[in-house]
Amino acid sequence: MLTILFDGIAYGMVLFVLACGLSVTMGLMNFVNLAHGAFAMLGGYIAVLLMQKAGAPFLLTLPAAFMGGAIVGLVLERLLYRPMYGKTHLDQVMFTIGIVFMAVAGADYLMGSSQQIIRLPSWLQGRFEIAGIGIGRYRLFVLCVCGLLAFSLQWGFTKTRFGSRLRASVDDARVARGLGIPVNRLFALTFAIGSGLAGLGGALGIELMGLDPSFPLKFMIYFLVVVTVGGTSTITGPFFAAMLLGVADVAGKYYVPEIGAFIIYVLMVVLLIARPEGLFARARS
Amino acid sequence: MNVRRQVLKSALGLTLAATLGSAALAQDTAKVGLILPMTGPFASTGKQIDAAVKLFLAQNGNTFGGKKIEIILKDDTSNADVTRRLAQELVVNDKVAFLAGFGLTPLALAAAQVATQAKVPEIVMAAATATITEASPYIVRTSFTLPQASEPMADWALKNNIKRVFTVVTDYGPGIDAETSFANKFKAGGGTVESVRVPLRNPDFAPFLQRVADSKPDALFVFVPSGIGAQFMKQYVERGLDKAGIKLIGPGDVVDDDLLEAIGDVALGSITTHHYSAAHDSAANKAFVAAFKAANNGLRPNFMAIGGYDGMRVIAEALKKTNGNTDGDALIAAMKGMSFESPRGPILIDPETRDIVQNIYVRKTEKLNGELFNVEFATIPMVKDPVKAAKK
Amino acid sequence: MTTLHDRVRSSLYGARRWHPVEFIFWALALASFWLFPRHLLLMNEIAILALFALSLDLILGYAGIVSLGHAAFLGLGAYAAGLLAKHGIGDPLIGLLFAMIVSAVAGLLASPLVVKGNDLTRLMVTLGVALILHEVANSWASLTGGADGLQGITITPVLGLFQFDLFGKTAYLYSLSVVFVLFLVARRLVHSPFGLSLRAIRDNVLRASASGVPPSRRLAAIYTIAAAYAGAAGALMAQTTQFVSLDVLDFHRSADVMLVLIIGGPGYLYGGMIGAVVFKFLQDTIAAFTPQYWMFWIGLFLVLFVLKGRSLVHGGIASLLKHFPGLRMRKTP
Amino acid sequence: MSIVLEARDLVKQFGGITATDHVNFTLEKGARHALIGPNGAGKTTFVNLLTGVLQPTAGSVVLNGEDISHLSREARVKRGMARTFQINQLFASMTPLEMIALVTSERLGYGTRPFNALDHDPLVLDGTADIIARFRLDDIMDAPIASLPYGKQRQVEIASTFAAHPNVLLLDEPAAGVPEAERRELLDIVAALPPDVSVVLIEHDMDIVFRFATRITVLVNGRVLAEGDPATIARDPRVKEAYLGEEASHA
Repeated sequence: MLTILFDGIAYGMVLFVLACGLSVTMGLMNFVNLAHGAFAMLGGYIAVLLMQKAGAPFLLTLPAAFMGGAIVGLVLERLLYRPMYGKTHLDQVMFTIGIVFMAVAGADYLMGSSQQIIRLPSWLQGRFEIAGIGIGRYRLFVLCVCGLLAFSLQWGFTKTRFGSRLRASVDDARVARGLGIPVNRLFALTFAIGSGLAGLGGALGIELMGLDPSFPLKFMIYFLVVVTVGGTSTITGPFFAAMLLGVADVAGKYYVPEIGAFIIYVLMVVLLIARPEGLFARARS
Repeated sequence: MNVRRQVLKSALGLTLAATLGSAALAQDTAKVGLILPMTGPFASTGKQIDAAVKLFLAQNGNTFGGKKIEIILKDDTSNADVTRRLAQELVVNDKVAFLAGFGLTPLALAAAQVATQAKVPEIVMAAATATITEASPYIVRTSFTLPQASEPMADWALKNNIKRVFTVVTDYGPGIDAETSFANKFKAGGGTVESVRVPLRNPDFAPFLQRVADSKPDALFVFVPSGIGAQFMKQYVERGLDKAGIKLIGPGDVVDDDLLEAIGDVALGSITTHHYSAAHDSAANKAFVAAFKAANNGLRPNFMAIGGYDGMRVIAEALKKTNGNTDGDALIAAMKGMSFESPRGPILIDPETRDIVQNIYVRKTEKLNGELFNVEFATIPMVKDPVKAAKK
Repeated sequence: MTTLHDRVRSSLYGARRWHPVEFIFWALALASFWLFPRHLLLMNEIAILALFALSLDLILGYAGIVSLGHAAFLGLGAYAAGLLAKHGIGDPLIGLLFAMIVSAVAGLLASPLVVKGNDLTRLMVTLGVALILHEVANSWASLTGGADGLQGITITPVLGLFQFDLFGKTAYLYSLSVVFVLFLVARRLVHSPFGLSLRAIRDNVLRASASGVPPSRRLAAIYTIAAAYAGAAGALMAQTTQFVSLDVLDFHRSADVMLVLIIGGPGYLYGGMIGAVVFKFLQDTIAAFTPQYWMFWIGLFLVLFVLKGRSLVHGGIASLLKHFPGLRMRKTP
Repeated sequence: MSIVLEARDLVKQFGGITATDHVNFTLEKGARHALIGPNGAGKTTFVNLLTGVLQPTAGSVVLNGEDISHLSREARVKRGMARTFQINQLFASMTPLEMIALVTSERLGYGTRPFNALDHDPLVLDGTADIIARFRLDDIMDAPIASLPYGKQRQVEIASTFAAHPNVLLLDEPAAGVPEAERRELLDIVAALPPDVSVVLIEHDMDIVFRFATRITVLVNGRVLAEGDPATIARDPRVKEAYLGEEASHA
């Protein structure tokens, strides 16, 4: 029982790292980025390549996956995404679906269509038991890394100057501009960090979620659920949404495997109907 | 990657040649419409079969019974509607004498009606749900059926002191086939079974494996499509099920030869029952494996490849028997009861069901010369598909 | 006064008048039957996709409802028609009607979820509903055949006369007729007071309700109608292929149809049809070149289209249409 | 004179802020009733409460003797209350003709008829032509609304509102943003509204207010500060202080 809770939280943590960038960019620019998963996939493949071809240790691939996602995010933001901000949600959806399609086919071409497999260092393999709770070492590791990240993100978002400027811009970009906040630069940076986090999440998630070219499509719904349920103006909203989702998904599959696959969708639709503005979003007048 | 490019190139070449040559050689050619998933999650199935088909033609020439065989390869992206249209177009526009390939059960079923309506033999080289051959009197199968591979597992388990089994299967036709055939046989022999089904697009096996861990059975019976076998095996080990003494058993899909190296040592010791292993000990198989590897950059043939290879042989032999008559009924009649020695061992096309009858081997995953193989250690000779056998 | 009265009448009539180009369009669609006898199956798919896109156009182009899950109704219609045929009622027209009713009921039930809320909520809810249906169809294998698809569908000849053949002759003509009839209905619909009120809601909800238009009810109505149209497309699919697979509910169906409509341009009924021709043609051509990676090219096409090409393509269509008052292209919401 | 519209103890709170504070208001038949007050006095909020754009926290709205507090916006329109908005709310993709035809067909209850043709119905044609003639829109009736100059758009806004044949018309700053040159024409139109239509006019421009109004209500901080005929209001020192004082400080 507690093992399931633990697994669910670890799973939710990865989801959070994968999706939190999306939620901030969505809030900041009101931009629907369905291609977020492509950055995650990129991070995953970077990790795989580094380990398989260059023999890099697993821990080293994590920052590399972050940087890879961030750099590509920065470049794409500048070149492709920026012209899209003024367009309708529909255009943004079409545009980012296009990117997803390209990423999926491109990954298939470059990396092959099969599931990628990495070998974890031995100290991350296996599991141990504390008071009857079976704890996978790797899941514990993921939990620690992601927990730390969530904590520092929350700190950065609420306590630093960057964070306060960001929050001001999310609230009202026009006013923020008027106050002399360089919203565009702020956004480029946020986008890069968000994409980097996605990349990191992709690398961390290989063991838990697998990695193949269909990754961005397969997990799109998960990211969107985290964001729509968690709202787009805080870090804590998506965090709790991701935890909720992770635990509900894992527990649902454990206890009622017959309908396990439905739980996430039903959860999303019900929550959206009940709280169309997101579970943790502030009420906007 | 090179393999990929080569395959692509040759596929294109063949298609091109086929379209160009079709008009001139219509009289003396027998076209084979090969429909495979060349893209998408099941692309490896397509690649293996395509390579095996080419290998067969390269080894045996391409003229049988006076007819030159021409392959028209089409990618159905493992989408059943596309399969259906491609089959129809191949029949109507290209006038193919055979439809072949079919990577997954729904794809094979989608073409069944076309085969019936057009009276064109449909050679199923991969899909493995038991009922497929009942969908059309023109279907002949050269792969295997899951009950065929799963039932012997139940016998083996009972004999080897396994009393409680937890089954984990992917929730679609073949998985359900594997689960029910195994469970029925196992329960009939006095064992107890618990079951759980995993959604097809499932990212994380953790909750399902946790159930297995909590239940502490003697063995875990698993069927997942070969592509995600690796993921499953790793989580099985991560969760410590191997150390808890829970044996991994099942039909051979999870330890697919094609992926075994990538799965790694976690696969060691798995007991599986299947119809083909690249390590099958026979002269025919050694030659087949060597030739296949040589032609495909060292790619190891798996059970998909053998289905494609023998499928081509069935087509070739049928054409020989009919002396090049491409009438569908004549071809089917020629295929019924056909038997020969395949690299996998002796096989027979059941004259009643048009399904394949073959040896099922019990294998253990071991390391040979530093490579992982499924080493056969027991044989159940000439197994018929138990589902159709039971219906009679 | 009489002159103004007449001007008002002729102006309102002008907006719904049939233009020669429209006759040519449909004549070409019919002529294709003889012009491309080798491609009847593909053309049948185009016709069905066009109907599906027409359905999306009704809600997106005219009422401004964005949807990422329109395949839900396509799939429902396909399964409804398929199941009816499987259980003994193989008449295609009855099946068509049944599928439309089933989808319409589903549309009506789902409409409260989409009539309220902003674009983003709508996108998510529609996506979620479609995914749920996909899972239901997958899990309820005893009814739907699950991932193996629905087998054993036998469709009797259309009107008892025209048997569905392997060449797709009957299939194409049957689909084209259904598409044409439903198009006529849709055309009438969008030029009616009801259709005008939908455009009012799309343009400005605040003003629409201040003009006496009840937005929720009208949106629910058009959503229901569009669902029936999508259901009809699904029925055509099931009947002409005599097979239903889980794929009809897949996400890519919803994405594709959106793409189709966006290519052709929403809000003038022909967008979905033109888009369907372009899309299938692209898909077939590209897939012939690089069977593995056609998805890449379609993605690239999308990206370029949204970034630059839309004004190009639609500018072209729009300037063409400028000469035809009845076919004015509407701006996307 | 009979009362056509009445607000009883109307309260609207946004979080902690009370935007409308126990407002009582009556509109008499045929009146030209101006609603004035400094910026942020809650005039538009009040109109939004009357028309159902906002739901009141407490209190009720009575139209022609019927409590309409819980009716939808469109139901209120059907009962004869129509409004213009401070910022034009138009149907960008339509022509003035289409917009007016739409409102007319909705007034006639044709909106649920999916197969009618607009040009076949004499009632729609008469109603539409009547409004177009009355508001002198015949020369621009086929131009896309989005392409019209602001003053003309304003005219279309008022005309289309009027096409609903309201007996209570709420005009929220009808002249706002209209250039001086086009203003006259617009004011003539307002002046020419039939006498049996009761009008509530929100306006900043005191010239317009005193030219049209037969009665004036002054709102300050969400409360009614004063009410009376124009002469009384003009003399009221509290109004001068609260309202004109603010105007003065602005200038």
